[in-house]
Amino acid sequence: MRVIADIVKGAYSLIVGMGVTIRAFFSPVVTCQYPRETVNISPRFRSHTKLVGDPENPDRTKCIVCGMCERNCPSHSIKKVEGEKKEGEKKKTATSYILDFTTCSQCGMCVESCPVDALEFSDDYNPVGSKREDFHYDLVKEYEKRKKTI
Amino acid sequence: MCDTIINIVNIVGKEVVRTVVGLIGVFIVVLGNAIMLTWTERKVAGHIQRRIGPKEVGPFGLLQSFADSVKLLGKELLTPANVEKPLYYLAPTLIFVPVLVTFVVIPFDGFLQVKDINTGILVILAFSSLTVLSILIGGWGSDNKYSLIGAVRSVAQNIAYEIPLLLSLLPIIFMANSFSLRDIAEAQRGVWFVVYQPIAFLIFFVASVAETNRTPFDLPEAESELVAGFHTEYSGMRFSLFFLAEYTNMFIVSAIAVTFFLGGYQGPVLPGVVWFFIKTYALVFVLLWFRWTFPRVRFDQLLNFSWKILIPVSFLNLLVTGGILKI
Amino acid sequence: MTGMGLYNNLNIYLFVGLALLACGILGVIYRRTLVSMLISIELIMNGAGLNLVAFNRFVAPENAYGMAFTLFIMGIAAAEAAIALAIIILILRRYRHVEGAKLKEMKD
Amino acid sequence: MTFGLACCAIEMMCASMARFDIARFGAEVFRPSPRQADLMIVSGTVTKKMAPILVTLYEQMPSPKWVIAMGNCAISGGPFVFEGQYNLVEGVDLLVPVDVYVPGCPPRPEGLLEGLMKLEEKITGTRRFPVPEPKW
Amino acid sequence: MIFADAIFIIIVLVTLAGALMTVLSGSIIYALMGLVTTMFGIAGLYVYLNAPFLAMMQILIYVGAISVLIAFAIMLIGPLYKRPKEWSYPLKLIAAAVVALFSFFMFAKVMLKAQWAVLSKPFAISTKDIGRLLFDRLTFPFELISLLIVVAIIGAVMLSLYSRGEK
Amino acid sequence: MALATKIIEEFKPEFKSVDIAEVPYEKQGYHLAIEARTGNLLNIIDFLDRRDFYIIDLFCVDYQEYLELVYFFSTHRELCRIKVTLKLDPEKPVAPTISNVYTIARWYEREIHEFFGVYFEGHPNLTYLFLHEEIGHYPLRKKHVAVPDHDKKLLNSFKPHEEENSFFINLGPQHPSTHGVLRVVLKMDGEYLVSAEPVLGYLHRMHEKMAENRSYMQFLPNPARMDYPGALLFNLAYVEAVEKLCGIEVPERAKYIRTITCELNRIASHLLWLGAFPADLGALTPFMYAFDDRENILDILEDVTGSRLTYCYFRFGGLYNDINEETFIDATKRFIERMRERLVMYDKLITGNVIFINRIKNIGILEQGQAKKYGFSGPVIRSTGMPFDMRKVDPYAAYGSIDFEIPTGHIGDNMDRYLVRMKEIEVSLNIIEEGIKRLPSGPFKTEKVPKKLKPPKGDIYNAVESTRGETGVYIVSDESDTPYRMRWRVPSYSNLMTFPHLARGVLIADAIATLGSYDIVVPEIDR
Repeated sequence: MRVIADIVKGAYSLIVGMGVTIRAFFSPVVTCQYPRETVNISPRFRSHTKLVGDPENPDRTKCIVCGMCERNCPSHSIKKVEGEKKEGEKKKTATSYILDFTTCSQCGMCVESCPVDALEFSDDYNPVGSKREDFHYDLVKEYEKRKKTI
Repeated sequence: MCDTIINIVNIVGKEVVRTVVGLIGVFIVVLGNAIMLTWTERKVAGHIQRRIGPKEVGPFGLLQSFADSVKLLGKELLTPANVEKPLYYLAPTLIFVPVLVTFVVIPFDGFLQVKDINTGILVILAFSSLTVLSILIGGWGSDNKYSLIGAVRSVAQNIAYEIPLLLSLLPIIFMANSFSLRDIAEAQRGVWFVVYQPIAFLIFFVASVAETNRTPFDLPEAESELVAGFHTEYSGMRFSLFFLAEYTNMFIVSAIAVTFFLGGYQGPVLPGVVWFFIKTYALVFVLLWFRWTFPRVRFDQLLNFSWKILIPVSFLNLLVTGGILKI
Repeated sequence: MTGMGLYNNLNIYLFVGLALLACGILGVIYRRTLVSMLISIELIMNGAGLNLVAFNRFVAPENAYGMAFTLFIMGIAAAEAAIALAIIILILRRYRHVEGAKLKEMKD
Repeated sequence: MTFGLACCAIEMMCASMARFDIARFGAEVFRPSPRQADLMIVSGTVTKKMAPILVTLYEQMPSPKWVIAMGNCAISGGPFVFEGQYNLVEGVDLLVPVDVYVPGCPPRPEGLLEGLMKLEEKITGTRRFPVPEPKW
Repeated sequence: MIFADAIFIIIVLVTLAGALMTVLSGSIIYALMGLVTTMFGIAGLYVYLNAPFLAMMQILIYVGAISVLIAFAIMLIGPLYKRPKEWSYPLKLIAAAVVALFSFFMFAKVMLKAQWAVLSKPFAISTKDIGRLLFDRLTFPFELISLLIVVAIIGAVMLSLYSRGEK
Repeated sequence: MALATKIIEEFKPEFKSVDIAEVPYEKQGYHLAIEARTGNLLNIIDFLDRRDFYIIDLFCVDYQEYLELVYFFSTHRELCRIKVTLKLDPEKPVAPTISNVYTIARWYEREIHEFFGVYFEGHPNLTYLFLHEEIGHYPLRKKHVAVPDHDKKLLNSFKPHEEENSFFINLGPQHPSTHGVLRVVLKMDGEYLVSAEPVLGYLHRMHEKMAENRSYMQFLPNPARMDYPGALLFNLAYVEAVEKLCGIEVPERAKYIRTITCELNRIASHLLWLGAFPADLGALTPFMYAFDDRENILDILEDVTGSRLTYCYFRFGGLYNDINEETFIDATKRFIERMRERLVMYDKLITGNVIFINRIKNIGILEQGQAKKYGFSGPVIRSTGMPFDMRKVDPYAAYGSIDFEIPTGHIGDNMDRYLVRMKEIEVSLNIIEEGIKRLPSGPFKTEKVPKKLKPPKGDIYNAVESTRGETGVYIVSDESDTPYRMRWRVPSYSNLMTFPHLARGVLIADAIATLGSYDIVVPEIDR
């Protein structure tokens, strides 16, 4: 008798499980069809960094080439932060700022350590490329490109 | 044009022409069914898991499986170094024989049947055992431990489940008094046999799930244990033949279940062939539904279930049916 | 366009059956492992069955005794295979091999 | 074919899950056997101990075959590269030819999808899918 | 009917080839494949002998049951990674061949000598007739066979239980 | 600290010549320090074994003039961490093995052997566990020490030699069920396993070596990569250790936010496991459902931390940034509600399923007594009925002020491990609810953290309850801005090492179910 009861109980549990899946079958999908629509990405999302423009002088970024980020980066992704002092300005202006995104771990150490808040995370959440070198961003050039589009 | 055709028909004989045409039809049905079923499976899986499934290739992703099969055809035919070549090559071909043969006797309609053999069900049962054999030699020939274990499991499983499968069909044969599938379908003009034989139907269905190696009985290709089971070493075209056979087998067992228990092509209003396909695909859907709901049983549980529950119950069922019919 | 009607010739069936018998004998003597000996025995049995059916067809077509006996042969073959395989596996567990020639202990 | 190695493997799974549903492109069938695979997604750090296995698996795949390096570790060793490191392969492209790179640590599932599209673009020469609008 | 003849000849050849493969092949799994081929050939011959039921039973029992059983035994026997190779002394092969050929020719002689009363009556025995015969006239042997099979099953189970206990 | 004093009292008469010192627990994270010598080490170990101490960790520190083996012990009933040290000659480091007392030491000693070149006398199988064949030196030694030739033979030495009547299967490193790159060499007899031997190191990313090359700040992203499903918890272990080492105070609000986010992360991790475990058993759909739920948590956490998986959120003295009060709390509350409904659904779909029950019930039984020998922790130990949870034993963050129950199992089989985890999700939901209710306002970060951390000389052990068990970090500081030595005690390591014991003589399918029930994360083991 117990065997039969077990079988019936087992079969019932299977049917309950099937009920769950069939209900899911008829409930709406949760998929976000990526290239056609995108998920709401939090504004805090960390991608690679970008340089923020100086609100007073849109030609230059806020970066003063202090090298804090370069020193603080855990994996030495930030290279060649160079700048020059332009006429009539107190601080240095960055001329090159190379970020090797392929070693970055998106920890935010550079953003945190920047004394003038010149760094920000960009919104580039889906970068792809066919070369490694695609991701050695020169943030200064990126900024200039962005500036043109605005 | 017409004359030549009639001439040819007369020369070769009507039966031969019917068979040839039927075989071509079967081939088309097999391919179409497999393509359709892969698409259905993915779509059903998707919706059960609350996602969309194939969508981007063709309307509703309908061309997805087609694209996949074209891709499979284009793949390099790799032959691993250590395989036993004759067996390795033979297995995918062999698995296709029963698939084609069994289609010959399935009555899609009162008329649409390649050939009505009066030992029809025996043909199906006899040839379906070839599937095991080809899995066996495929697994043995691949020289891969996972394949071998998968093959051994498959054989044990098939031995165990062939018996309840047969035993659950016997009462129907008693009741219809024929081996011919068409006679059996015709015998259900009034009431479907599933009404008289619900237990036999359940047993048949469970056993056929096991015979087709579907979840929860998909031990021969248990992914988490055996990588891909017996077809681990197969690639490209050869793999696709295994794949095709699996989906066609699903269709076949559903078709047999429909013919034996669910009234075959009988049904109101719509033509028989439509009813047949509706019923069959409904059963296939249940198979898919199983797959995406249940975990896999363990090997010894699988065998125990067959030997300790299915076989005694089906024997009992057979006995009772015989008793009622004759006394 | 009539062919030779080879399939209506009793002797051909008998020859095939005989060939199976010979092959079976060859196999039983020549093969090394017990399983392949079993396979060879199956061949012999099939030869016999073929003969029976052939005689039934050509010599006594009015009843089905030959066929019935072939069915009996199949039943016996199945039983024999089951028992033989069980024994073979037993031998395997005991002696760790299944080679007929090496089973000296049985003779003693 | 999956080659989930580390953190990125989870994001790779995410890509195939309900939210992002890689199946829409017909790419949900993660085959466990290399013989039936077309694409190897190397997601995660490749160590020197793993390298020979990776190469073997790549060689077992029937051509035509492609490789996506997913995540910074697979591209260049990522944040784990330091002076005197003894156990990393600095970039999977040193072992097998890589077709598409998806950087990030880990990349979002969108990145992987974008990588697939990039791969398709590379194979067929055209992009069938719209480019999503930049977000903000 | 040249067509039917051709197929018949093919079937006979397949049967014989299968039989030879069974006994002469190097590996046991090939022997099994040979056996299966032979079974299919014989089933074909049964069809030519107007016994489709027997043909189906032949495939069902020999291919579906016995071969698979043997295959299973092979899997259990060969340590899984090792392929048991079937070799033997050539001398033994010669001896075996002599015995086999001798019996072949002896029986062939007998066979050719005998005059069979071949009747050219139409042969139309249906499945029903076989069933009738089995249950009306041959009930006793039939029951004996069933008993034999039951005994065999019990014996096999006992044997396996015995060996398991020993382990 | 009653136990510590008791131990001292019992210890002194038995070992007259051995130093036993009491240590300020708040500063260093352990209670007692014992300095052993090669001669009396085994006696001390025996002494601790008799008092039901389990081995937390065993590792080595290279102090240049000597090598120091560090054994950490504690009990499951009461927190009493004891550090036993043993100094070795760096030229010829030989130590007695303790693997016949504590089984888990067998693997720890192998690890030490390959990273430091220490030999253990009497070790049954002193072969390499992690490293690959090309390594020519002992990586964690401060000076370059070449590997002698006779040692090189032991590199990757687990290549099974073929034997009659048994055959080997490599489970992994690329196998669908190993969740990563674990390799287990299985010796099979048909469908049954004769033995199983894990081979590690396919994802060895040198975290411990890296720590010696980076400053305390720069190491922050690393713990998240160690255990990616439960990144925040590892992050917390590290951050708290450094805070204790430097004496940095953390504001209350930060503590609560840490607790809440950690619990969210714990649920996410358990959900990942909940998906993967039925997938090991062949059911693929729960995988999708679990990820669907997980995706919700990821959204919440992404909103706070900025990444989806490898969070690097906690900072010394607080957090990276404050939470957005409204959206975060709203979303979390919604999630809790939804999750409770979903748990009912999981019960129907998985827990009640007869196939599932039959697959995992009474399989892979771990007895309570073995906890001492293996030192496993987390849900694995709780499933045996032992309510051992670092959150209760050694409260950190805000766990001390939140009341919660510890779910336990009965017999320690796979089913119990499954149920314990499911229960834990519920408990975590309660903790989050409670935490949100009490969330104080105030600063999220102390201002007094120096830009360059230079902790005082000393060492510290700090443990948290990660999703898989007791996660400890041990730091030796030498007053510079980089740690002198950092050691991670990871739970999966000791959990996994019970697998060879459980896998003996079971079906391969059961072994895989058992492996799945541990919730192994390989990068954590390999580090």
